[in-house]
Amino acid sequence: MAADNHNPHDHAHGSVHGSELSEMQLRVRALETILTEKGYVEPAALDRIVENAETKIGPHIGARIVARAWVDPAFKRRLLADASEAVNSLGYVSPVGSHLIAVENTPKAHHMVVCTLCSCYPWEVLGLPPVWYKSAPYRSRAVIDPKGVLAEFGVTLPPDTEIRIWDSTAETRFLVLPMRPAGTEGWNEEQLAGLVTRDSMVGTGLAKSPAEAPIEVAR
Amino acid sequence: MAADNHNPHDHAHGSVHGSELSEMQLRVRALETILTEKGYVEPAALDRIVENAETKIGPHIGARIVARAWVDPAFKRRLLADASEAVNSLGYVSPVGSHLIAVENTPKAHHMVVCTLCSCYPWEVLGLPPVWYKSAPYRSRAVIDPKGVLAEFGVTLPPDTEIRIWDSTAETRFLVLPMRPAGTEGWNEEQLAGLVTRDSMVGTGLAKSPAEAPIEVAR
Amino acid sequence: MTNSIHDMGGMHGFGPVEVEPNEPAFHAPWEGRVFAMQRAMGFTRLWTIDGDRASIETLPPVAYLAASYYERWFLGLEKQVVAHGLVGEDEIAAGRSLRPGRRLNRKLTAADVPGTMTRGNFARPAPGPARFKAGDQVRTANINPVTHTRLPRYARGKTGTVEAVRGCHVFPDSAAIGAGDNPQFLYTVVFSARELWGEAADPSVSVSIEAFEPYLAPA
Amino acid sequence: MTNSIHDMGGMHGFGPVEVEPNEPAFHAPWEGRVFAMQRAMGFTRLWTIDGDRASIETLPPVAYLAASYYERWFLGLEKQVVAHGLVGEDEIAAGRSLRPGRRLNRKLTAADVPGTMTRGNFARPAPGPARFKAGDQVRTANINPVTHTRLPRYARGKTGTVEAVRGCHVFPDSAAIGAGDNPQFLYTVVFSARELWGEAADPSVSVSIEAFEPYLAPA
Repeated sequence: MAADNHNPHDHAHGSVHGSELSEMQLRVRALETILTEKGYVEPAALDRIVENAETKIGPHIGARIVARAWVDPAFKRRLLADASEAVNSLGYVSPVGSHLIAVENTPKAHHMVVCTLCSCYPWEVLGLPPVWYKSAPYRSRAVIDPKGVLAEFGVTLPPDTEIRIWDSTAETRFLVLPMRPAGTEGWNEEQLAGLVTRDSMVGTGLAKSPAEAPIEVAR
Repeated sequence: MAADNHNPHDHAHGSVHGSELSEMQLRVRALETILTEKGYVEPAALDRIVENAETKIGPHIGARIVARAWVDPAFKRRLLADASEAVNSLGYVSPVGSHLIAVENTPKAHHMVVCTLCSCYPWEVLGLPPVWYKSAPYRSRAVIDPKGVLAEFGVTLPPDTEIRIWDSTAETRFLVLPMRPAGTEGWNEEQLAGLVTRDSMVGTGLAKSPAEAPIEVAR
Repeated sequence: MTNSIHDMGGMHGFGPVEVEPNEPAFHAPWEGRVFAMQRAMGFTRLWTIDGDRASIETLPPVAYLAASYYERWFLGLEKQVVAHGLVGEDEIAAGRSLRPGRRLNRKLTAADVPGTMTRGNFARPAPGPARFKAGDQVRTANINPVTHTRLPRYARGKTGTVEAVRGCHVFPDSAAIGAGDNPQFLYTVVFSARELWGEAADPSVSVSIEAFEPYLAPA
Repeated sequence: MTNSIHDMGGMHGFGPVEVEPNEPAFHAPWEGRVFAMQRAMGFTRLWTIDGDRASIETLPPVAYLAASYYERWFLGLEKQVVAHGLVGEDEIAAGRSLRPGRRLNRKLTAADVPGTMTRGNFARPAPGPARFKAGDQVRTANINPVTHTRLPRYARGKTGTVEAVRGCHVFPDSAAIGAGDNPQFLYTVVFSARELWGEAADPSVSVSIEAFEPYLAPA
């Protein structure tokens, strides 16, 4: 359900509550029945797609890529030069297709990704997009009020930071390489991956500091 | 109710049907009660405003002005030079304020009025605006697809006609002076006024031909 | 707000213009009451017509689109009386007054109503000479304020011709935010459809807006 | 359609971005089924990803805004299967198939699913050399087609800098209307926020779009 759809005067759609849910459930079930009966889709294939989306893809993939870039300068160079090639070379993630682009956050420049026209998102490395990414507030404001959006995510950058918004208007997809947090010298890739949040790879967040890290990772 | 609001998936608002009507009725009645109890409004004044809107103003006012301009070249010149002054000089319509502007349709140029930002309309001379004038289809399309809009009103102009759209973005208000139909030589003002439609004074229509005239007017 | 859904000139997707034959002034009695309350409260001069517009423009976009015209007026009026401290949220929720009203300097009586049928005068003494004259080429500003403006998005950053100087008027961008009349010269500025919509546009179409001087620079 | 409500970059009024902690991939099982059906039907190659986008963009604006993300996908998919003659309106109404399906050249099986986790390749052989190179100043076109485009309104008629050439890609404006791949060079073009939003914009912000060559002219 989209966060942008709720107001006291909106009681159609936009909601997973009560009777609305039932209506959508019924309509979706009916369409699946029709498509199946007509031989266009195979329910087992649909099951498999859902399973893949729920269990295989997710920001853990991007987090491993980022952690590798933090510890391996040669990999980082490859990633920034051709992210598709670099990620596919890792072997341990699904092939990401040929249009992945990585952009690096630095103390001087902060990158943030949006799709104003729909909700394009690098799901191969981040999983399905969260509702906020697909919502009207984010899509409308990221390009005209990025600092306001960042503030709502709790991100305040030094005033002299250049902010760059990437509007995903084609099939190219963008992965933000967040800055490696201070105090992580000597951490291994797995430990570092625990600091890499989904939002830090979209540009609406920063990587966690060691103090914020999951207990099993922090020392 | 706005014509733009209806689609099979929209069952909130936008409608005067059934329970929606009741909800608005109740809310409006409650607000009137509050404003009255708090001494801000006087129901008798509200009654009078409604009565005025329903019975005093309307396109019959504009029609008389247009008919006068058709029979009186000096009045027409005054109307086009300063419509507020010219209309107020007639004495028989409510004072129209100081921002009325009349624009003349000719075989070479057709004028059409819209308010893309809200629904500004010269209600002193045309009455309250119709729903279509306030609707999203008209407001959105009049400025980008005026010929498409005119076609939906059944108006097709010679291809070399210049079309001019007036977007009412300030407190100036526009009255279109339609072309006098052929075959009305010798008609008096009252007869001519019967040919002047609301739409012809907004620019989404033409004045009626004698053949289309009301029976009591046509000879 | 400036770039909200109300600014729909040039948008696609709203469908055809639907005309209702023999349309009444109001489709239900509550519409007339909303109209009357809005005018009666406007008479108090506690806010301006542009304040009313801003109140409606800041409705959530889905509420704006789903609402009929008088539903929008109602929602806007409810917001205004609450925002100006005339009615409490608790009273709106209760559907009745819970405490005495504030004292108003002006309250509309039935006897005042005929006088309100004349449009208000928005002309103001000019603080100086007009910057532009008929025939001047001007370029509209690219402004995107978060507060009210009457420069529509489709006419920003465009080159047009001043057709007429309409005198000095209340400046809506100031009046809407309680910043006074701040009078500014008003111009009718004409653009070719090709300037507004690109080379594919119909060369026989032109569109004018009523533009306040701060919106304009020499072309 | 090009200027419909989906093109919301730079709009105001949608409120704050609301983030849901620990968000699941799907908020209800029907969302997963919609996602899966959409991908399974995409596998048939009866239409393109831009055809899907166009189907959603042409939903009535109020339905678009009121719907959640997967509701939109559902509504778009329902339109697509009907538009392409795969399912009858009568079958949608009945909620079951009423006649055998058409024979498809490609049908997704469970075994195919892992392969669909790689993003499709939209690169195509270049018909000639790229017109622009990194560093070139370009001006975006002012286009307002009634069919699908990926040049957002906020970035039309603006001057920016080519930052990168992304190769030659399927042109969405053609693919969406069944006019073939019509491959075009794709560029990352960067604009200052001040160019996009005016002098009041933050000078530290820039925004890029992925722009196809037909959208660009030398500045």
